Amino acid sequence: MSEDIEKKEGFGAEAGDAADSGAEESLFEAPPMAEQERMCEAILFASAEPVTVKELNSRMPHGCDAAEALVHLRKRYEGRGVRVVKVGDAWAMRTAPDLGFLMQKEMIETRKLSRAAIETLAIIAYHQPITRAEIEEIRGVSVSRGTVDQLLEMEWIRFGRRKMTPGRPVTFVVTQVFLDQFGLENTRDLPGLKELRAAGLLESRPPPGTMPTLGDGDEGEEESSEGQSELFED
Amino acid sequence: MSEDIEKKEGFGAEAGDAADSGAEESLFEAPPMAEQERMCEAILFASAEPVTVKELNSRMPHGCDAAEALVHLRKRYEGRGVRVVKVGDAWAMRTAPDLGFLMQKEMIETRKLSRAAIETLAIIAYHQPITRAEIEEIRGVSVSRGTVDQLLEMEWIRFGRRKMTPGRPVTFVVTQVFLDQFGLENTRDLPGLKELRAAGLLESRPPPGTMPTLGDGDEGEEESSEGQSELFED
Amino acid sequence: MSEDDTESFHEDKVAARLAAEALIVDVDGFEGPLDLLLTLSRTQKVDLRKISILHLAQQYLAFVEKAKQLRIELAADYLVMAAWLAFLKSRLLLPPDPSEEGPSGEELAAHLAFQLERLQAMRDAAARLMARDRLGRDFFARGVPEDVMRVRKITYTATLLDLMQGYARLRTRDEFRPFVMDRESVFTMEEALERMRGLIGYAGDWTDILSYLPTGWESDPKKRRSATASTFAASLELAKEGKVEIRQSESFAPIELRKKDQDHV
Repeated sequence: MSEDIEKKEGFGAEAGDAADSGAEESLFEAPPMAEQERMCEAILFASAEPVTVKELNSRMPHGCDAAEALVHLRKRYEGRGVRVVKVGDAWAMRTAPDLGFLMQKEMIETRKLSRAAIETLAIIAYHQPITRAEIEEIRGVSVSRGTVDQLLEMEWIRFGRRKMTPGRPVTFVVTQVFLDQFGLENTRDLPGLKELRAAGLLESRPPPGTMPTLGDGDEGEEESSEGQSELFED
Repeated sequence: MSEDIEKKEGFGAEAGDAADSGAEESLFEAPPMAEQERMCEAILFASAEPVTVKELNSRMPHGCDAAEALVHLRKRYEGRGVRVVKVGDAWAMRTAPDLGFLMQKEMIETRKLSRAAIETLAIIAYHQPITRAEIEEIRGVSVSRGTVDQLLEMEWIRFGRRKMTPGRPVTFVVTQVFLDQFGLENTRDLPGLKELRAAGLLESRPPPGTMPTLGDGDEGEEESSEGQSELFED
Repeated sequence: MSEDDTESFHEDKVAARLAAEALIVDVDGFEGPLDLLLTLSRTQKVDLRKISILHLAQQYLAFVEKAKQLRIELAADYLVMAAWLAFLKSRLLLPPDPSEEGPSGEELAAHLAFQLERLQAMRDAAARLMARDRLGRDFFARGVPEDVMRVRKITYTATLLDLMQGYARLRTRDEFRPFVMDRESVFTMEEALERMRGLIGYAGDWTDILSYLPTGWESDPKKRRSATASTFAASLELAKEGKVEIRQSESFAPIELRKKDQDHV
């Protein structure tokens, strides 16, 4: 434990809080921008997962401006075989998609998603934050527990804030892993989002009067095939 | 379903089989060198292991010259945060060795200095230069090695001159880091006992009878066990 | 079952029926009634916005009817939807009854059309999403990520106040002396000497040395013993120095002392 202690105790402690206190800036000069760019390059290169600007800054010497270095770095890698991409509020290096054909060896056998899972994922991505009931309303069928679990497990979705409606239902939102998976900078870049919004297809429209509430059987599989035909008299 | 893949699968497959069939050379012109460089770059980046020139050639489209592309690529990365290196007879990309320090993530945890350390530090500040034996006399307990080491590592104290008494014991003095930390110009600025009393700091003395246990028990068992070992060590 | 009989109905219904039959074999393949409706609506071969909900309702009801004939058990969802569509159909066919409350048939139909369009839109969006370049398929992350060493750095803090309190605590706690002999009930000879030197000048005649015990030390036996011993030792010391005389009348009798008169030497 004791060997973890850095020499500049006080300094280290302050670095976090007082990231831009002028007093310290004068004490420790930040490395030149070219050097900062190299540092960002090394960190992003070494990491399989996207790294936030905040983390970059915390790992780089005091006074560095990762955000600016990233701008330079991104430009430097334009058109290269590897690119610097933004994923949510984090950054990563990824091979250029047009070279995917070279990578059969690295190809990851992706888990085949069920149609229900794919649809549910898309609905969450385009409507987030969205409750399970709202997903069911759109799909017209109850969402099986397994579908949501699978998406949660893959870390493509996560729980969002509870909705301020009766019962305070939990919502789902997509994650950074999702953005990374589909090469999206953020959810605003979802394909066709603008058109869908313009067409009014992303607004929640309450059903007029007596529509049957579809898929309100909220647990278990949709195919609860208890012969309930006697309920039906037409 | 919709994620059915590999637009360029056929192409990739061909590249493998027909790696050295002379007949096709005329049919497929090798990509420009810049493009070959990109390809090497992407493969080296994504590959889990170093890749030989032979394998590069077999993965790249027919007619490519990976060896030459590597020369260009290596040059391109000179001085960057990432380097192209030869590992045995294979090639790989690695972060620049001088940036190894970035591959650490520091988790800063702030802890209150232990009572033993505070007292020792206070004694040194008020009585410097002072030997360990003298500190022990004032504290009434032996000073554990860890406590002194910690203060030394924090650079709040350092060794002073040896005392001209039998055994020539080493002394401790406080440092500039200490003075900065506590906002003091020099140790003469430390308030004396009278001032401490005037400031009410001596009034906080607990009633006799609550004190006799070592370590006072007010800082968890760590401190008290430390106190024990201090007692029985020397 | 598609080679099943085709009783001649109205021409336009034949295709629908065929489609419905094809669907029925695959009823498990549907993601609920809305999905089925969406599939049925494709047989109309029009833009979803122009779809005839009335026609769609009829198609759906025919489907359910057929399923019943084939003794295929449909999940409750499908039957609820069938009931609702039958209701919708009647609303759409009958002239609106002004006395009736609630939304009109057209409003209900419009909402159903919206739902179908929205579901279709989400399916299309899902397809586009899945068609995107994907991590691990089209683009790749670093093959050998370097482990980021997690270094736990502990910084210790203390304030000047902590420091001074610590010091003050030390300088004022006499009782915190674990392995030093408890001096609280020890009256040293030095102390006794000092005390007696100050006092003997005032003592004229023989005085019991016990009267030289410091105040507060007479009652506690431990203190009394210590003070007596040190006072006695100090007395001997003073006698040796020639400053006092000591006498004792018999064994265990009080020891008395007086200042040595310089004249008597």
